[in-house]
Amino acid sequence: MVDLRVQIGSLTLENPIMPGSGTFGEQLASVLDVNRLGALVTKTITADIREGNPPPRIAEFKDSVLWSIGIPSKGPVHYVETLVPFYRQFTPPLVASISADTVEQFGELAARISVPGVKAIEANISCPNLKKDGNAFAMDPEATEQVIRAMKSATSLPVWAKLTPNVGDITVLARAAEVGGADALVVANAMLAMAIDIHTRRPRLGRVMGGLTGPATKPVILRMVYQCAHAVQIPIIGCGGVSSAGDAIEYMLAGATAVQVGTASFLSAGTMLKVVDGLRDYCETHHVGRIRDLTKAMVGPQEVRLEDALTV
Amino acid sequence: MVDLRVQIGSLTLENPIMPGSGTFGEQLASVLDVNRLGALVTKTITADIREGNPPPRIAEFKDSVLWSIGIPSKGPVHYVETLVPFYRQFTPPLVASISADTVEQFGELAARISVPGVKAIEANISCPNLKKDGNAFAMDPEATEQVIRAMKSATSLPVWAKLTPNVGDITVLARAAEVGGADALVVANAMLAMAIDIHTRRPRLGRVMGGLTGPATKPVILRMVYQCAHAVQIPIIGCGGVSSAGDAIEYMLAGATAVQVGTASFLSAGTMLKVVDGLRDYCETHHVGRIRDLTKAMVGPQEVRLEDALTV
Amino acid sequence: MNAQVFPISESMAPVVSNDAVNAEYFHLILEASAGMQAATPGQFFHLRCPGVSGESPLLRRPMSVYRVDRVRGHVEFLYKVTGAGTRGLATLQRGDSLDVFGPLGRGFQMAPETRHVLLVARGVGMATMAPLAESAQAAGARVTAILSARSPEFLMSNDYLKSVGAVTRAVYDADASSDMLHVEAMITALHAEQPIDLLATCGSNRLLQLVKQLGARFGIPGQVALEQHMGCAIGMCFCCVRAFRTAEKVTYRRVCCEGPVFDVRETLSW
Amino acid sequence: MNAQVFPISESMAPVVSNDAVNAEYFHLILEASAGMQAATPGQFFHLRCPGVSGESPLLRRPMSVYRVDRVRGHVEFLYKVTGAGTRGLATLQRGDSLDVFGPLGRGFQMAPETRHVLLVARGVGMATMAPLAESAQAAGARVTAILSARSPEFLMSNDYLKSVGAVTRAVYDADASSDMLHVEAMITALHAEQPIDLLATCGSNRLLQLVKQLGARFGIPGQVALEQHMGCAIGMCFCCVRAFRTAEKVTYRRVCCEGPVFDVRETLSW
Ligand SMILES: Cc1cc2nc3c(=O)[nH]c(=O)nc-3n(C[C@H](O)[C@H](O)[C@H](O)COP(=O)(O)OP(=O)(O)OC[C@H]3O[C@@H](n4cnc5c(N)ncnc54)[C@H](O)[C@@H]3O)c2cc1C
Ligand SMILES: Cc1cc2nc3c(=O)[nH]c(=O)nc-3n(C[C@H](O)[C@H](O)[C@H](O)COP(=O)(O)OP(=O)(O)OC[C@H]3O[C@@H](n4cnc5c(N)ncnc54)[C@H](O)[C@@H]3O)c2cc1C
Ligand SMILES: Cc1cc2nc3c(=O)[nH]c(=O)nc-3n(C[C@H](O)[C@H](O)[C@H](O)COP(=O)(O)O)c2cc1C
Ligand SMILES: Cc1cc2nc3c(=O)[nH]c(=O)nc-3n(C[C@H](O)[C@H](O)[C@H](O)COP(=O)(O)O)c2cc1C
Ligand code: FES
Ligand code: FES
Repeated sequence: MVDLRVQIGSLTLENPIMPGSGTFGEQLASVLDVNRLGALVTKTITADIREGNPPPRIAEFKDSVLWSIGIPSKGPVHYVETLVPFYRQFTPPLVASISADTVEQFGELAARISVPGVKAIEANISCPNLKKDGNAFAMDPEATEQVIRAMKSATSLPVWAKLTPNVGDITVLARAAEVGGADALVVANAMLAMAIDIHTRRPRLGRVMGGLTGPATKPVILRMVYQCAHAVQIPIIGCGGVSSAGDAIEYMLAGATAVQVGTASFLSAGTMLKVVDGLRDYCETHHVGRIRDLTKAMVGPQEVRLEDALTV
Repeated sequence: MVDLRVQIGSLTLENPIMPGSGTFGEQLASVLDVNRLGALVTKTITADIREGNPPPRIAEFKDSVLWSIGIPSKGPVHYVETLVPFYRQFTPPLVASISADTVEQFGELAARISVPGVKAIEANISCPNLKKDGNAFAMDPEATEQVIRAMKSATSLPVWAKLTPNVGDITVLARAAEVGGADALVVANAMLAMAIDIHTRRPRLGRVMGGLTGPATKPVILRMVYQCAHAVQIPIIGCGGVSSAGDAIEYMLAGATAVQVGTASFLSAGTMLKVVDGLRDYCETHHVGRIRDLTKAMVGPQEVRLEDALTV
Repeated sequence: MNAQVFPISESMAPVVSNDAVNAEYFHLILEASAGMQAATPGQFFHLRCPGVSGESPLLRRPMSVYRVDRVRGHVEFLYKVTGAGTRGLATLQRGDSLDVFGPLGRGFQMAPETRHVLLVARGVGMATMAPLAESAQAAGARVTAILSARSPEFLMSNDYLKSVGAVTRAVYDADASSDMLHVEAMITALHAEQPIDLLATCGSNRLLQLVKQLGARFGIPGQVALEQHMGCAIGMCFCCVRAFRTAEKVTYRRVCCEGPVFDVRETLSW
Repeated sequence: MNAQVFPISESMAPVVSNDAVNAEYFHLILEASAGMQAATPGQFFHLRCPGVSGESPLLRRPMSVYRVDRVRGHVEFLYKVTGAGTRGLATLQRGDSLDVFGPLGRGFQMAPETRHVLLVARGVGMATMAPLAESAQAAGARVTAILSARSPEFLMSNDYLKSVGAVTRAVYDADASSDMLHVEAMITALHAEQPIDLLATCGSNRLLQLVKQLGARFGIPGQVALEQHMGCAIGMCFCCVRAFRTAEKVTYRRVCCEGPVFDVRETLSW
């Protein structure tokens, strides 16, 4: 029997697989047994009610998808009164994702949704910081640290910082979140991208730029997970382009403790369960008793250095 | 007759298509008529002689390729005495790409290769700055500006700054290069990425991390070209994932004046010529007399804003 | 481990046939599980389209149920070849299997006392409403269908609609009979003949506007099946929204789960 | 516009046949242009492999020429199915076309006065050397080939080599005849019988080491065909390097253009 459990700070997950925020919903319970997931991460909410971005909201590429959804949000009251009770019927821990326009509002919203039933809060800091020229919080180490600190002092729940990949050196942001008190990092959100229809000459998204997700992003995000795993002590949740158990294992070897699945659930709703099954198979085949032993278990390259070659 | 000529500063190119540095060589003259290209950009050289990175140097994905080549370099003497004379038989302007470990060395190398036959110098600043913790020059606006300034004062040739996509806000770097005196920007180099073989648990590249290139990178780099085109006045050369005329046009609509083709030339050696032909066809079909009119010609999104919808 | 039954499922459905109907349209018949056969009129499936020469599309493609044949255990689709996905669909042959996800969405809502249903559609839009014709007929309602097309060779589903007992009227661009004023006059006359108590439309913005007007004028409910590009098709990704007008405000709704069939009164034109 | 002729070209070559040789290997025969037929022994082509169920590989795959049949105008390949690319190749059928790029690389170099060529290879390695057997024979040299394999059913090219006049000797793991000491003794005996003046090998690091030793001992040139993962296959990308020892230093060389055939003395083992 393979032990699939992993530990994200104080939270024990039955297995390392969970949905990425915004790619999961109550509806999935009509399709599969959500109790088999490691955690349930809900769509980001904001304190205010929002409609989200104008369509078109999606453009498709060969191996990735470009989205401009924005954050359609029904606000914290709906979350606490409708969603939290709904998810109480399931066993995996519920992780709420929140976003806000200012550091203070992140703290306030974290406090408002810290209700029984919510087991951790993920901070979606990839949104614009209205007090700082609208640059994303997650592109700015100072703002990242402040947001996490504000949330940590507003709630006793674990706080996960979801970083953006649209940065230079991601370890700077990872460390800022750790210093701010984050219990875990989610690495990472979608990559800022765009596309133009050459016949109409219009952008293919209503808001011109959007977030790129899906398999093609994996090599870049994997590199970021690897870098972060060498920069911080807190657990890392890999997120970007996972669609098979092999992808999840790659993330774990690079340093992730758990893994989120996004776009792949849209291509096949059962992806997450297939990944869980595949993890078990891999562990059995490779005689891995505890999946947590895969975290950061990459070994060095089999290099043919010229220097070494000399001695052959 | 479509006018395919474009202007990169003082340099007129017969058409906007040229190879990305490191994806072209003398060998291509054995396969196709290189005189039909807009410019000839050679592999980056350094002042010293280098062997490059240990193998494995390549890993393949569905829609992109990961490379760890390093900069195998035969140095400036070989460049000036062998390559420059070789390329003199061809009509398109020769663009030399250089790299160095320090700001000063960038200037010195630029001076050494400013010989008749070289028409512009591309600064590959995606390499580590040895005087600044080994972070890439192109991740640091100050270093970017200094490199370009050093080169500009060392040579009278046009200097193109090739930016790295591994940054947060690319416009900061674009402006730094412009302030430093760059005559054009190349946006952008490869994306830092990695991959792990889950069976051996080893990285798939000898140097663990490498540069991701190919079609899958296009939406991200296109977004960067668009951002840069709104941030600087100098011409932009788009580079990333171009494999068809449609891709090149997308880059031009986003703000590029010319376009570099890399990986796609490996998949089919004749790609660049196919792109040139396709540009001509597009212009004929869409009644574009001068291809330069496509630069930055993207029109706004056909938004269905909720506010507007109210008035319907 | 658990005997839970899920209303929506992903399954591999064997292809019974996949024949070209004309130069642009194909008729696909799949062997269907009981779950698939539970599809109601206006619902759709999300299809993983096979690739053609390596251009296998990443996203699934939404496709309305054209017919549920509960006798043979089939679900049928009628589709137009437009891009990579539908080109891939067109390569399917008897013996292949298609990965289908569904049934999905909120279909047409017909009150039990409905006596006369009018369907008005253009092109492949009729595919979406064909099951409504069949079920309305089965529920004892009269069904009249106005089919609008460029010219007679592009007429869709006429025979099938007749076979389920609908009275069909074709209108064409070629002879200007598809003109809105003419269609309006037809509907008005039909309503005079026997009061229409459900108007349903699909596939044309101009027909939608007409149905909206006439619905308001005669005080009868109108429903429209809308389309939008989709990601998840089950309401999770919010990419399939269109703008709607409610009593209080203008708001986005998800076509995949709040629709694809909507009350015409709340639709906006665009 | 211009009448330039390029020595390397990309062309669509019609498939004449593509038959399984055993459980792992296929023999592909293509109709070849004059340019393709100009391939010399040891050269290779870079093949765009078709996709299987949407997994069409992005990069091309290098494949040695197994035979140039100038009478029929064919170029032939012998390949082992290992991954996505070769799985795709295996789906090719007569009537299909394959996008081939080449001929590429620096092949075997045989001095005109060569009288006795010894080929020693394992598995599909012999595919690469088959053309050398044919051309050495045609140039009047005697050709002896030692084929190493797991067991008789995995023996490759034996008949073909015989047909071009080579004397073949098979050695197997199954009966331990492929043991290096045994192979060494065989080569020593062959050399005693008629001096070998060219040793060529491919496909096994242990055979390479043996050829290297014997070449040094007998003072005869040895050549080896090496493999490495490739990008461009024409020397531009520098991804296909292996480490070599020259008089002065250890250096990387590109397998695609400085090889794939190298002097064994400069090779390193790894
Ligand atoms: C609920 C619903 C029911 C539908 N029923 C039918 C039907 O019964 N018969 C039929 O022929 N067509 C129907 N369509 C339209 C059908 O989904 C599109 O024609 C199809 O997705 C086109 O895919 P493609 O790859 O061939 O074209 P492409 O244009 O290459 O598609 C590119 C992308 O745009 C999306 N797309 C393009 N057109 C549409 C569209 N009209 N609606 C939604 N997404 C689109 C595709 O799904 C894909 O993601 C329906 C659409 C919806 C939303
Ligand atoms: C010059 C040369 C000549 C060759 N001649 C033959 C031949 O005649 N017959 C034959 O069966 N094989 C030959 N090979 C090996 C052949 O290229 C590989 O078996 C093939 O590329 C595997 O591709 P794949 O997609 O099936 O396997 P995968 O393992 O899925 O390939 C993944 C990637 O690794 C590369 N790769 C894997 N193995 C090799 C290898 N051994 N050499 C180079 N690249 C590799 C592939 O090209 C691809 O990019 C030759 C290789 C070289 C370099
Ligand atoms: C439709 C969609 C909506 C998303 N919404 C959110 C969101 O509300 N909050 C958030 O933090 N991430 C959001 N994401 C990002 C995902 O959680 C995830 O980071 C991203 O999709 C990358 O993973 P993937 O490649 O597996 O899809 C969204 C992604 C998609 C595709
Ligand atoms: C094999 C290889 C070698 C490269 N070498 C260099 C180099 O020496 N200097 C440089 O500036 N860019 C180099 N690049 C980056 C390319 O010029 C180009 O920026 C990148 O490949 C993205 O374009 P593409 O997606 O069209 O390949 C190299 C790329 C590849 C694939
Ligand atoms: S398609 Fe995902 S919400 Fe409708
Ligand atoms: S494969 Fe590109 S240099 Fe050899």
